Amino acid sequence: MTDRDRRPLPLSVRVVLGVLGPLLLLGAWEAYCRISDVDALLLPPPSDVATSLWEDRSLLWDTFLITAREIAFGLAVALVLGVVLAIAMHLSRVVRATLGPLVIGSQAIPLPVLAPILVFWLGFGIAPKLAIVAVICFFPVVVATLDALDRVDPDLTRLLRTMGAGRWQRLRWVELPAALPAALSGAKISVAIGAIAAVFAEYAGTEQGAGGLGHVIQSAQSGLATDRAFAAVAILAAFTIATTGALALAQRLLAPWAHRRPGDSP
Amino acid sequence: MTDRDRRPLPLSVRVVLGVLGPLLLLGAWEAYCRISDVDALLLPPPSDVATSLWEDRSLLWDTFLITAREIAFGLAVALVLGVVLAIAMHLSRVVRATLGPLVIGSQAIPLPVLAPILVFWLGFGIAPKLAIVAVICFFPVVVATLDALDRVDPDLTRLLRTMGAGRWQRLRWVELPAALPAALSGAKISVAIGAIAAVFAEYAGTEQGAGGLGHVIQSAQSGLATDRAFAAVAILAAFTIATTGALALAQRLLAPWAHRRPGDSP
Amino acid sequence: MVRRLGALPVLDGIDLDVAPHEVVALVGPSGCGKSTLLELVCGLQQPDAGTLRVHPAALMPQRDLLLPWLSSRDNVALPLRLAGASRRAARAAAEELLERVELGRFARSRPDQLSGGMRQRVSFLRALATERDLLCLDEPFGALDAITREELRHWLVDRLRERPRSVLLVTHDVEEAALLGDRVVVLGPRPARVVAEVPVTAGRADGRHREATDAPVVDARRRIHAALHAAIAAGRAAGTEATA
Amino acid sequence: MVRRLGALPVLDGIDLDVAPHEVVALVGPSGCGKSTLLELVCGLQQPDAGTLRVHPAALMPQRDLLLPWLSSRDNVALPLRLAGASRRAARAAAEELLERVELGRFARSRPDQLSGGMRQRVSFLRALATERDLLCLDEPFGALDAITREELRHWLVDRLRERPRSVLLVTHDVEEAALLGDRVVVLGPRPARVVAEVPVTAGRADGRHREATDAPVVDARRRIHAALHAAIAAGRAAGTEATA
Amino acid sequence: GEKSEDVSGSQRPPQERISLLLDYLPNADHAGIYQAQANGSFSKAGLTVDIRTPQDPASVLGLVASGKVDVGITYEPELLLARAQGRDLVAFASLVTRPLTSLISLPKAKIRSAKDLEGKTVGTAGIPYQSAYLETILRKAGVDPKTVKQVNVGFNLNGALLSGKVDATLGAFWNYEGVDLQQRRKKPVIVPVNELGVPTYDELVLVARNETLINRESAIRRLVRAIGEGYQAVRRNPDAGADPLLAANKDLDPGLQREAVSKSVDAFFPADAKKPWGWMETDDWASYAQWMLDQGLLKRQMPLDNVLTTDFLAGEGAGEGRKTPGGQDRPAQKLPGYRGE
Ligand SMILES: Nc1ncnc2c1ncn2[C@@H]1O[C@H](COP(=O)(O)OP(=O)(O)OP(=O)(O)O)[C@@H](O)[C@H]1O
Ligand SMILES: Nc1ncnc2c1ncn2[C@@H]1O[C@H](COP(=O)(O)OP(=O)(O)OP(=O)(O)O)[C@@H](O)[C@H]1O
Ligand SMILES: [Mg+2]
Ligand SMILES: [Mg+2]
Repeated sequence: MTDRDRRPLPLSVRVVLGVLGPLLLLGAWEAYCRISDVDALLLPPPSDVATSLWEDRSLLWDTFLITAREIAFGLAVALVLGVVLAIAMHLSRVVRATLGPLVIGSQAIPLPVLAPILVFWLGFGIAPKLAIVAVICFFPVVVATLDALDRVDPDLTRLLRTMGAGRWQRLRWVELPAALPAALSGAKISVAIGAIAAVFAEYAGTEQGAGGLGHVIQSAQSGLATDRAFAAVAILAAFTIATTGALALAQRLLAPWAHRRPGDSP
Repeated sequence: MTDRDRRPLPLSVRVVLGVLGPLLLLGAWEAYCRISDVDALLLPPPSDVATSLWEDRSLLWDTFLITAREIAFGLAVALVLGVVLAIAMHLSRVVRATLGPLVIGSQAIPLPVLAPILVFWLGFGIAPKLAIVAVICFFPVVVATLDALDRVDPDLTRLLRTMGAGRWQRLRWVELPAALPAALSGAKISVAIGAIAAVFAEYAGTEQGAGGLGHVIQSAQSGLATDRAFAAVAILAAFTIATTGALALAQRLLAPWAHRRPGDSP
Repeated sequence: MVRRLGALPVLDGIDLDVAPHEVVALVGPSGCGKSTLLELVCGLQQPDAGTLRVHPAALMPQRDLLLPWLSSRDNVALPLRLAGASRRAARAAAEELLERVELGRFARSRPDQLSGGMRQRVSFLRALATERDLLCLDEPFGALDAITREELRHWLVDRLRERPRSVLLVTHDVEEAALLGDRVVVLGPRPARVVAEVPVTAGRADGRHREATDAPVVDARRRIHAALHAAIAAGRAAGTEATA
Repeated sequence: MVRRLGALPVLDGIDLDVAPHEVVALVGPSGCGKSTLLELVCGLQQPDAGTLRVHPAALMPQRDLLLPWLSSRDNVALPLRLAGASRRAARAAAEELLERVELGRFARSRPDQLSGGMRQRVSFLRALATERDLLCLDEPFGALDAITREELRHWLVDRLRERPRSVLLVTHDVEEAALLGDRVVVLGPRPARVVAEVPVTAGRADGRHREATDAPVVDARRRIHAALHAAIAAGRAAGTEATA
Repeated sequence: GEKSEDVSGSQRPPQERISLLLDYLPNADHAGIYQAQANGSFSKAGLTVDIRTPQDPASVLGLVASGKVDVGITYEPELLLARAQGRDLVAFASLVTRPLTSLISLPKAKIRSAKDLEGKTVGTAGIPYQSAYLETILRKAGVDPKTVKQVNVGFNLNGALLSGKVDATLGAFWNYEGVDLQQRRKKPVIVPVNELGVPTYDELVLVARNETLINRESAIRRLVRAIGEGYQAVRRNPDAGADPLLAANKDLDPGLQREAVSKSVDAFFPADAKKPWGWMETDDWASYAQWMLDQGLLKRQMPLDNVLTTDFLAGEGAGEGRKTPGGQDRPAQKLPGYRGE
């Protein structure tokens, strides 16, 4: 195995493989559904799901737009809050010691307990959904950013201090750029769970006609239309793959120094 | 602000602050419940929760043990699978291109869709719960580990190759130790969402008498005993804080080179 | 003033005065604590005991400590920007400096795209660009070839003539110490103590640069070398932990 | 053989033969491509064009590239363990080597607890411990004081007597090149080309070490210096991108 | 009722907003509500009704009690539990007047009567009072509850049944999961719990805070009347009854909902045809409450005269039971098995 093996494959090959993987899975799944005695209510064959994708396309598309908006705004809130909180905890040991346990503990609150009170505070509109997506997604950002900030070479910050840099300047010139790659890696985790967060968020109660894909999944399931639930999941999965890919790209563009290709350097 | 500010506070101070934060929150919460018109069904005052904690202590303790076991085993599975998968994707570009989209897409599958089929395959015992906890928790480990492996200084691996190190040796001596701190950071994220994963897993079906805290939360909610649901959440939160703390400690012990204290070095 | 790293006393009771505009060269066995001393002086480390008036000083550390995410231009411009210069002005000044050390072509290269000697020059420029009355240089020319090294030495002396400052220079090159220092301080093995002070009397009048063959330089070299040799030998004989 | 880094041709048509057991010293202006050449020889980089028979070689890279998670002992022991030695045997051998460079006390220290010169010595030992017929050293003693440097030079020569190997040595210290090399190759500015070859005729008979004052060494030094000077001047005059 | 209230008159009363929180996702049970919205009953009554969907049924009472919504749909047992905890919530109309919760099994499990449950596995939704149903049913049939394995399958009753992981489920509705199984030709055996020894109760009721009933008496009265008209319209034409529901909720399966509506029409009205839509039988409530007390689901006795009122119902029969929701001027009702608080 040579260095060449660590260079990414050509995009075309990657796309082919990336399509092949799911296709293989779909094939196996279809075969399994036909051979085994699993009921379509539990696990519809991919062909049924495809049919539903096509037949319900307008419903799925409309609701997808609603969900995508919830994910996007919720994630934006999560990223901003997460980075700000991580910085605050990094800058002040008192903030860190005080808020640390609360932040971790907050992750253990199951949605069904949280949702009713969020609805009480924020109503049935998009606000509680954003809050839920943000609550679920901000934690990976906080942990990854804070850990990365803690791992920054202290000599770099101290050198900047000898240059007369204040706290904010050190943050701007050293700590944030140094922590960026790992923070983006946390963001990648957040983006991937954003979809699931939005689904749960929509379980939290909706106004009439304002439900997104989560609502479709819930009502398809209780309406015992599992194929449509799976179709909605397929859309979410595709969306997640696309956004994560975009973020991986952003990672390379924003932090090129952290992704030296083999052979790039002396 | 001096270097001293970056050294951790003394443990005692941290414990005091760590207790103070939640206490302040509890105080505010209690006051809010008394002043506002929020119903205790939505948000019980902490005093009610404390009462329930005490009165239902034996039920809560027994069910906690069940849930803790699910979390522990599920996490163990997630960590092993996550690290192995990350390594496989790191070693082989083909594996990476093929499985990458599937792994990301898998994160978009909401539990309510997944749970029935897992129950169909695995029954109502502990197996489907482990599977659900593992599915939810393994992703942060994969992403964090893989990203960290990708960021390893390629010169180090190449130097080892000039020493005649094979692929596995390079992995063992360079890539795994280099990726360890970030992988543990991913594990920290996983641990924190492990509790919530276990709760959802129990919603998917439990045998009578074998239900853990998730089951308690569910039946407390439908039995309008919100205070008991919150008591269960409080236990989960405490458990999460403890395990995350343990993992943070492990991080410092296992990867001391990544946590140089300020002033340690020339 | 005491500084311990781990269980090891690294510095113990060093007394060092740098007169205004004086160039003091520090020489000592590897691992004796020269870098530690410099970092203490600049406030990069803190003493465990004793007092030390930290001087605002410009530091060029031994590991270059360039910021990996900044181009060489921006690395050099950094102290200027921290001092309040606009991005444009700081960059322009940095580019001018880079031209002077023949790195103009590499203004936009990131540190990982530079050779060892190039990185050292960038780090040197960054320290020069930091406007302080004391300049601390930790082996500034260690990774440079003989010709480049001489040129930079001359350039540094010229710059110090233009804008006099005190300099604390750590070097393992005895000749370099004699060529640059007004006074050479020789440190013994860890814990570092001053074992000899060698004044260099060669003048610097009318823009002339000292030559390695100047009698006072040759003389100073010999004396520094002897002091260093004696210190290391004494250290070993005394059975204190040796440091080569 | 051609190697480009970015848009910059770094090496172009270098032809270099190292005879068995010969010590070839490489000298050249900073940034000319010496490290790149060494890494190509060892297979750390790959040529863009042309062929190059990669020799199994032991490399001491310019940045020390010590593994931060291993103690100095384990860093030195690493090549032995990769070659199949048990952990105990490898560690014992490593500790013995560390004693020789007076780092015995620091066997358990991690690289970030060592001074610059100490790290360099550990990296040097690691290369020595790699059993290969070709030893590639990239500025091995650049961060050491004069005394330690001389001792290590002698020690290296002794080791090569015990177990002869070919050596490719990059150094910016012309004296060192003359003291260690059987032949000194002078490279011109980037893209590096051989501009002069200076054989050093001083013998090494009966365990004696060359002295800086030996006539052939003094002579070689002068010639290397002249060649380097000429190469740099020519490079500038030709208006090729200068590299100091 | 206050007969002066004229809702059918030609002059349009001012539009008044009222929020209505469903018990769960919109489904056949709500056909009349959507009917009322579609055919203008609400606007004729001077109401703008905001229909909301909750996260899960358990959060409805909390949101109503907090005043976040004006009116909610909940289950009789849940209301009784909430009352026992001192919440001043009152049922003022019944939406589904009999139990929908059923014991459902597939033919291959060969469960013809409750006796056959011995040694079998039963899936429940994890709701405490439904577990108590199972216990009551088994005791009535003379089966030792210990011989029956109970599994909590959460939201997934039919899935568990079809996967063969359970032999029967208790907690699914006959007019929904039951209908679905029939449509899938699984020939399910469906028995509502009240036919197995559980006292009958109203599966779905409309509730509001006592305060709301007093302060917005007129609006509530108009709301009840309008919803009643909606269900009347459903009864008149069951085949079209689901149309407004389906129009408002594109994600529903039309076949299933239509069938469910036509199966449920009778359950939307009281058994006694002389009673108006929404009628609740106080005696039935009392015996159900007594059963809950016996099962230990209710911790203490409480008077029932504040739990429900039929005072808001339209037509003849309205005004029986309590007079006014908050007043002290009505005779206290003595209910079987109950002493005062
Ligand atoms: N973090 C640390 N923990 C323990 N010991 C340390 C640490 N950092 C430095 N030391 C020790 O301090 C001593 C002095 O280090 P310093 O870097 O000051 O030496 P130096 O004189 O600059 O050497 P060199 O010429 O090799 O650069 C060394 O012996 C080193 O081992
Ligand atoms: N990753 C890279 N991208 C672009 N250019 C690079 C990269 N790595 C090295 N270079 C260029 O290659 C040239 C040769 O570098 P090399 O490290 O081989 O020089 P060197 O002769 O070892 O110099 P020194 O004596 O300063 O160590 C330099 O001009 C450097 O700028
Ligand atoms: Mg040093
Ligand atoms: Mg080099």
